[in-house]
Formats: sequence, structure tokens, C-alpha cells
Amino acid sequence: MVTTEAVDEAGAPPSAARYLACWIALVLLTGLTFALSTVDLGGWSLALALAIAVAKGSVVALFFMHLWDHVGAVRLVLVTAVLFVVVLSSLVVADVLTRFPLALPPR
Amino acid sequence: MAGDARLAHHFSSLSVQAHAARLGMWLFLGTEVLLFGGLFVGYAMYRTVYRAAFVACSHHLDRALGTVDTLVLITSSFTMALGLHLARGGRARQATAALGATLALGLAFLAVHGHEYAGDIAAGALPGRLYRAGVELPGAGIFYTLYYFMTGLHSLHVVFGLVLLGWLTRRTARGDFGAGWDTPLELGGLYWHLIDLVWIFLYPLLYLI
Amino acid sequence: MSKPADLDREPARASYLTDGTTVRSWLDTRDHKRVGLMFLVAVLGALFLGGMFAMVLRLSLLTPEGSFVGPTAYNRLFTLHGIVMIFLFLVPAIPSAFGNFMVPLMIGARDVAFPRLNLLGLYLYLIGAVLVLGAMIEGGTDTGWTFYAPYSTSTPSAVVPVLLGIFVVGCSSIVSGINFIVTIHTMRAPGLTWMRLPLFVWSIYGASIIQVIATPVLGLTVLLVAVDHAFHVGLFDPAVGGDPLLMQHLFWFYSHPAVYITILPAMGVVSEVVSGLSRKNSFGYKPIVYSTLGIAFVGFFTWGHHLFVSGQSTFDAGFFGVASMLVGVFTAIKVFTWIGTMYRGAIAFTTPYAYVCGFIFFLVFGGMTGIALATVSLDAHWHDTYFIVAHFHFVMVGAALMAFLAALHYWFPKMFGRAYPEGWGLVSTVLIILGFNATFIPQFLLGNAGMPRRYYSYPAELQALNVASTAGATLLGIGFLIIFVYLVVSLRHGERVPQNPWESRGFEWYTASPPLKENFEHLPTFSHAPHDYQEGHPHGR
Amino acid sequence: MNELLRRILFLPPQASAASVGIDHLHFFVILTTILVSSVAGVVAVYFMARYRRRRRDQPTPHLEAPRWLEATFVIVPLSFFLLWFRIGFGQFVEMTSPPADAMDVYVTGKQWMWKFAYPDGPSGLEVLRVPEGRPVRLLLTSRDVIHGFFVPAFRLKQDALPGRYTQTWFVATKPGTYPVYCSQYCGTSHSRMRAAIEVMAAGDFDRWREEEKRGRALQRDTALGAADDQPRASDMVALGRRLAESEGCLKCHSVDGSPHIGPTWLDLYRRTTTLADGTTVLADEAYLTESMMDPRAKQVRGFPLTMPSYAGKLGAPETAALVEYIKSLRASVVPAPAGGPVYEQTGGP
Repeated sequence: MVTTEAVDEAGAPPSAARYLACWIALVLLTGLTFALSTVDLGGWSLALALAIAVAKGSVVALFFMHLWDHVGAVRLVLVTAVLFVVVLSSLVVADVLTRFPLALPPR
Repeated sequence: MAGDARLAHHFSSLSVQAHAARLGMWLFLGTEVLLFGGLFVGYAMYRTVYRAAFVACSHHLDRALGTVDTLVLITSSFTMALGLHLARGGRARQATAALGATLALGLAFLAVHGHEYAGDIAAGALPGRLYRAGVELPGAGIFYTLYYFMTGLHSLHVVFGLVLLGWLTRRTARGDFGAGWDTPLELGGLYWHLIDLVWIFLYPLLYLI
Repeated sequence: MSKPADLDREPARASYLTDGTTVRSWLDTRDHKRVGLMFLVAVLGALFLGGMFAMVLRLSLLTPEGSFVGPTAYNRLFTLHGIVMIFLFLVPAIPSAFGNFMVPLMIGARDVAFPRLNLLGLYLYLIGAVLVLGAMIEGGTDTGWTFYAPYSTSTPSAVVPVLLGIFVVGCSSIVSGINFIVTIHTMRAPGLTWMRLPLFVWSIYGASIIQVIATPVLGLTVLLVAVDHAFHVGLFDPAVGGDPLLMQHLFWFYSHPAVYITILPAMGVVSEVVSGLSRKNSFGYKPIVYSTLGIAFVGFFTWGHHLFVSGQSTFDAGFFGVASMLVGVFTAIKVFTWIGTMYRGAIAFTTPYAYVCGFIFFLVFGGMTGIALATVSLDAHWHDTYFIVAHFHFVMVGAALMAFLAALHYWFPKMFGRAYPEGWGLVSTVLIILGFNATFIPQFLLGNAGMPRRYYSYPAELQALNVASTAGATLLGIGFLIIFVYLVVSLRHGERVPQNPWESRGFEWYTASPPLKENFEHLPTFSHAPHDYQEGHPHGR
Repeated sequence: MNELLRRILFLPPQASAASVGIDHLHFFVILTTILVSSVAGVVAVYFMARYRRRRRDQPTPHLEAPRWLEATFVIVPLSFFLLWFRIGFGQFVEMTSPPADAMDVYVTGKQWMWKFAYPDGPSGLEVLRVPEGRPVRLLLTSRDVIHGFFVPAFRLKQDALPGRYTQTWFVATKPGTYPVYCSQYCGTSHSRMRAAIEVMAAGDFDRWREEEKRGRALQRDTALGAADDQPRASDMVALGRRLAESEGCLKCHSVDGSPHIGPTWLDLYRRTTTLADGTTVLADEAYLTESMMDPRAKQVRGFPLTMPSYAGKLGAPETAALVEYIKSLRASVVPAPAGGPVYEQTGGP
């Protein structure tokens, strides 16, 4: 009595080489983001560092945490959680940017 | 361990039970992401308000130690994934070695981070009102408040992860997990990978801006 | 399941109530029905306690200078009233008590996905309640249930134990949310597709999603306020550079969806009662499902309407105002669908149905005053006055509590196998609806007159309205006492009921009442939507 | 009709220009709410009676809502809600953007009392006198916790944040005395933290201000003659001048337009200043406050970057006093400085 929820396709277990490749990718990305931080890119440094962090995060989430193999609700959970953190951050930052200047802490 | 001894009475099959456990664990990991999310919101807001102070304070942090921490955690995530892979392949002894390596790397992370805290406290970089170190700009105390909250909460989760890993390593050594049954090890692995995921985002925000 | 032979004869085997009667069998139970029952007793205790606090507040407000209790005691009582009613009654009540009991029965499962986790949720709730109420020994705290910094971080009163208690109750809420989502995803009996789920199960699913997403942020906020109170590290303390508005943003990111955690299951109960007692399929099954998910999702974008006059930017006020308007439309769709379901039905005039009519009036009136508040300019006058107090009592007491009482009466035969006295039920319904109106309509007018909330003493010319409100509160209190009395009495002396006293074709009525320990002798299969009263398949599954 | 509804709903008198528009929206929304909820309740009860169950297993039709009816019940409520929002938010934007010529008043909330201060006039407790018909801008702050400045008669409310400034404004239209409450819980005597706003005819108000000024000027001269030459800082400009001397601002900033180490303060308020990186900025309160806290943020072209940061040294009220003093330094009305600062030429601050 299998429920309609698609249970993961337990095909051939992924080979160890895949994990090694992921590890190397992560180390390289860490080196890259460290190198980029020494170069002063002005406004872009944060955006670039976050982009690299998202790349590293998705490598860990997809392969180490096997989201690559499982379909369905499991993937949705992480995406929803991150989405709501972004929603909360963007609305709070929007409030700070458009607030009456004297209502902000003196800076 | 007979296959169905672990099948709870109210589940229809072992794979459905494993799927349920995995979905439950992922929902819990979602709440952990949101718990840290609240701190990321505080970081985003105060970075917008105190931009200069945040950049100055970030340079005061020890970037090298931060990078070492990141590499240690990434490697521990790798050995964790390897451990699960080996356990599924039935090679319990090698899996125990991999999990042992993960434990060691986790402890190394705590050691490096403790050393970093000691350096900060010695330099007088205490949170909020107690901030005494160097950066004269308004908001420096807030940066360190956030720094201690984010890395402190993360380190607390590393400690929980290590306790969990210790229990899992002992069970792997006893050969509890094999091709047919690996759910506790998989869920423990997910928790450890989440700790690594959170640090991957903490590292650039605190050390590299 | 072939033709259900055991529909009419008495259950030969012991029901979940009588199967194991030692105290240990209750405290160490794995049975979702027993956990639900213990939650029901706990939340009723919280309701009773919160009601006591409310009565003391109302008595103190009889005179402009407040003679019944001193200002310090008054401020701590309204804080406790808020905390006990919201965190210990409204949020857990319908999901943890009736959700635990009914969801497995409705989806044809023997138990929830993680039975031990379910029991852990109950113990976390009790520990949290002990922490919160234990702080009363040290005098409790007077920050209000919102804990706004920097007052909450600088008050000498015992605010930290209360905050930790709320953190633990929050953990219980997360645990029950996770349990329900996994149960509904993985343990539906064969044939029960998503679009055949009973509407109560959908509402619990929506409420659980909100619980899982919103409660962690409350957990963090509560911890940050506790640490800021203890060590003054200044995250919310402006003297050190922090910003009190950040605390309000984080707090209301949980606390507004929290009211949807309360109202969605209440709407689910009303959908079941309206269909069940009118013998009518829901007038719009899909619209109610999409409205439930719509409220669960859009509800996360509206928290800023609590900050219109607290220093938030005008741009954000505009964004949150529009989002609050959108979320109001989903409620309108549901109300229309319920009334449509009543149309040309065969309505059994019973206590649950009377509560549903009260529910509809209070939800529409309370909901639309919420829309009035979301028009931003009116909020400048009404914010933090008794208009707000009346608005959320209309929605929380008028709607959510009435639905809780409707559920209590509608499922009383299912849970205990006994009938409650219909006559007394209707008397108490009339008392409660009249008492409720008499309590909170004057508070709308007090708000218009400009009486701020959390006021120990008020200008003398507002005394008449306050006295009327107190009189109404007394009537309300009497109504609740009557219910409490006749329900407890009919636990023992109520006459035994057959399996399906309401002739309802909701899925939960297809097991014995009270159900067996393992719910079904053999797992059911489903081939029809719930509440399908057409001929041809009398047993509706 | 307006008066009748106002009385039925227990609303206070409409004493500000904005309150009339707000009340009209109020009546529109509340009457619709009462109508719709009563109709819903009555229809529900009517259906309960009309379609009551006559037989135990009475058959009922299988009805599904037609799509067009469903759409109507989405469109109609949504259009009403969005219409109300359009009106309400328009009023709110109007309520939160004070006109440039508004008279400023500093309101300070302190645990369980309100203090009012005119920039160049008297400060006082409990009663705030405002002219009728002229816009008044309130700059709210608090000394300890969050307080809420609430004037029911003006339909006006704004929280006062400690250490920060929030603003709101109104045009009083009816002379009289109107109560002011604290709306944000702030401690044991939160319910006793009340004040009053007295709206005076424009002429009376100006006469009152002149007397006050003459009275205080007389008082300051006698005080100057007395032993302690510390003039009673009854108004913020005088406090600002005293702070400018004691904090050493005048060592680098001149007040009479002469060039000095830092930019001159004469006519500085609302002057477009060109910065070191070529961009120009309007020197308003925000710029002045920020420059005191973080001088490097907007360095003025042609001046050395030697000003120390006053973050943590100057509280919000002191900063406001300095800002008011700078605003009062206009070429047209430079008051003879009593005793004037002495410039010692030093190597730098």
C-alpha cells in the first residue's frame, strides 16, 4: 500500500567518487571566495561572496544531503525555509532604508 | 536484526517509514534554518545601518582562522557523507573510521573557534556596551554582539552534532547499520551537513566583507 | 473495506478509554487519542486560568481609579492573561487536542507518524506551562505578552523564566506541526487522494505549515530578549546602538501568523460541522482548500500592520497594508462557502450549529474590523486602544473559541461515546453569545473614545462603557461554567450513543464511538469525497 | 450626519484638519462592516430555520458553487478592501509628511510624564500650547522606554523611541484643551502618563510667545548679572550655544561666517554643501546629526578630515540642542552672543 507520495528511487547507490568531486569543488570555492575578499570590489564584494556561498550550499544540500536523489516534499522544505528568511530580511531592510532618517540609530 | 523488527506497527512498509523519517528530519532542519534566519535578518539590518563599522570590524576578525574553520567543516561533511556511503555498502569498519574522522574534525573546529574567541576577548572585542577594541565607529559593539550570537549558536549546534555523532559512531561500530537499515545514520548525517551549510553562509558574512 | 459489518452493534472490544486504565498507561501512552485527550484537559485548564485573570481585570476596571487590585498586580495580570490565553490555549487548543484525535481517524491511519514525538510534545507543553506560571511566584512580569524592548530588557520583574517557558511551549508547537505534516503526507490510506482529504485535515495541514515556519523565529526572538535582559548586549537596546523595531519585526513575524494557526483549524471545524449537520457536501471544496493554503502563505507577508505607528517607514506600511487586504479575501470566500453549504441542506438544530452561526457573525464582524485597521490611517487612531482589544477578542474568542466549543460538542459523542444535554447546550450558547456581545461591543466604543489598552486607570467619563463590559464578562463567565458542569456530568451520566449520532458522513464517524485503541479492525480504503450524501453508497466511504 | 455618527460611535471631537477625512473613512468602513456581518448572521440563522431537518435521512441536493458566483465573491470584497486601502493610505502618507513651514516642537517622553520644548521658546511640562490653523511638527523622543504620543481629538498617534526621533504633524482647527495619553505600555504608571494640548487662536498664541520670550530675556539678563553666569538653559538654542562652547565645537566652527578649521555654521541649515567626492547634499537635521556622530561619512570639500566622532558622548537631546542652535544662526537674525566664545588658535582640535 504505497502512498501516492513518490518514494525515492533507490537506484544504484551513488559512487564514492561523486562525494570526492564535491569535496574538491567546495575547497576550490572556499579558496576562490577567500581570494576575492582580498581584492576590493566595492559594492560587489558582498553579492559575489553570497553567490559563492549559495553555490557551496547547494553542493552540500544536493549531493551530501541527497536532495538530488529524493523528489517531492523534501526538496520543498529547504527552499521554503530559505525563501521566508529572504522575505523577512528584505522587508526589514526596506523598512530601514525608507524610514525617517532621525528614527535610525545615529551612525 | 530482523528486517521487520524495526518497522513500527502503524507504517505500511519500511520505505514509507524511512521516507516519513526523512521528511520529519527535513522539517526540523527547516526550523533550524529559520532559527538562524532570525539572526541573519538582524545582521542584514545592522549591516545596512552601520555599514562602515561592520566593514572595519570584519577586518579585525582573524580571516585565516575563519578559512581554516571552513575547510575543517567542509572536510568533516565529506567524511560524514563517505561514512554513510560505506555503511550502506555494508563495510562497517571503514564507515566507523570515516565517522571517527568526522568527530575529530568537529572537535578541531571547536578548538580553532575557541582559540579565536580567546583572541577576540583578549583584544577587548566584547559584545555591545563592553566593546573596547579599536574601531571607534558607532555600531561596532553591535557587530560583535551579532558575531558572538551567530557563531555561539552555531558552536552550540556543533556540540549537539558531536554528541549525536558519538552515539551514531558507537552504533556503526556495533554493526547496527547495513544496506537494509540506515535511517538513524542518514538523519544524523543530515543534521551535521546542516551545521556545515549554516557555517558556509556565516563565513563570508562575518569574515570576508 | 467490504461492507462494514460492525456499523451498528456495540463494540465488543474495549475502546481506547478502557483499554489499559493504569496511570502509567496514560502517562506513557503511544495512542494519539489519549495524547489528544490529555491536551484537551490541559488547554481547558489554561482557558479556565486565563478566564480567571480576565475576570479580575474586568472587576478592577469597574472604577476609573481601579480599586480591586493595585497597578503592579493589574499590569502583571493582563500580561499573564495574554500569555496564558495565546500561548497556552489558543495556539495549541484545536490542533493538539482535536487535531491529534481526529486526523488519524479521518485519513485512515492507525496513529500519527511519530507517536513518541507526540507524547514529547505534550510534556514540553506542560514543562513550558509550569515555567510560565511558576514565574508568578516571583511576581511574574508586566511587559504584556508582546515583550517590547527596551522595557522588557530593563524591567526588574521576572521576565526571563516566562520567556524560557514560551520557548519550550514553542518547541511543543513545532513538534506537533512536524508530526501532522508527515502524518498527512505519508500515512493516508489508499484511495485518499489530496483532493479527497476532509477539510478539517486540510486546515490542520495549513496550520502545521505555519507552526513549523513561524515558531522558530519566535524562539530566537524570545532567547534574544532573555539574553539582552540578562547581559545588556544591546541588540534591541537603543542606548547601545540596537534598534527596538528589529525586535518588533521579529516578534510579529511569528505572532501574526500565530493568529492564523488559531483560526485555520477553527475554520476546519466549522467546515466539518456545517457539512456534517446540514447533510450537504461543501458548497466549494477546492475554494476552501485554496483559501486555507492562501491564508497560510499570504499570512506571512502581513505582520507589519502591527508597526504602522511605531516608527516603521511609510513605504513598508503601504506594503503590509495591501498584503493584509489580500489575506482578508480568503476569509470572505470561506464564509460565502459555508453559507452556501447551508443552502437547501437538512440542518439539525443542535448546539454545535448554534455556535457555528455565532462563529460566522463574529468572524465577519471581527475580520472586517481587522480590514478597517489595515487601512493604515484609521490605525493611527485605533492602535493600542480598546478597539484593537475588541477586534482580536472578536476574532479569537468570538470565532476561534466558539469553533472550539462547537468541536467540543460535535465530537463529544465520538470521543466519549456519551451524549451531552441538548437543552442545556442551547441555553449556554445563548448566554455565551449575548455575554460576548455585551463584553466586547462596548470595548469597540471605548477604543473610539480613545481609551488606550493596558490602562489601570482611565478618564471618569468612560466608566459607563467599562461597567457594561464587565457585566457582559460576568455573563460570559457564567456561560462557560454551565458548559463545564454539564459536560463533566454527562461524561458519567450522559446516555450512550450509537456510532454515528449525527448521521454525518465525515470520515471520522466510520469507526466506533469511542474508537478502538488501534482505530480500525482493518485499514479502510476510500473511493469518495467526504460528506457525500448522495444515494447509492449509504456508508459514504 | 457627521455629527450624529460621531456621537453614536463615541468618537472625540474632530479638532484637527486630518481628523475629518479619517472619520469619513471610518463611517464608511464601519457601516459596511455592521451591514455585511448582520446580513451574514441573519442569513445563517434563516437557513438554519428554513432548511431544518424534517426526517432522519432526508435527501439533500449535491450543489457546487458555479465559477462565476465564486469569482463575484472574490472580486466584490477585494475591490471594497482595496478602495478603503487606497483612501486610507493616501491619508496616511499625508499624515506622515509634514510641510516645510511647520513649526517644530520637541516632545520628550519620560517615565510617566510628557515634556514639551519649543526650539527658541519655553519648555514646559504637561501642557503644550499650539496655534490654531498653522501646521505644527512634533519631533518625538523618549528618555527611557518606548512611549506612544496619542491625541484622540486629532486622531494622531506616534511612538516615541528612546534615543531616536520620530515625527508627526497636525493642523489644529478647533480652539480648546484636548487630552494626550501614552499608548505604548511603559511601566507601572503608564495609565497616569497624561498631558494636554491647548489650541489657542493664532493671535493669542503669538502674543503669548512674545511675553514668554520677553519674560525669559529679562530673566536671562538678570541671571547674567548674577554671580553664576550660567544662563538658565530654558530653551534649546541657549542649551545648544552652551554645548557648542563646552564641547569645543567653536574651536573649529565659526558662527559669524568667518573662515575657520571647519565649515562655518552661519546659514549652514538647509545649505547645499559639496562633499569631497564632488556630490552635493542638503544640510538638514539628518546630515547635521550624522556628521556629529560619524564625521568621515560625508566630508565637506576643502576641509581637513580632523573632526572627532561624538558618538556616545552626545545624547539625543544634546544633539538636538546643537542642531537647533545651528538652525538659529541665520545671517538675518544673528543675536549678539552674550559674552561670545574666545578663539584660541591651536594646532588643531
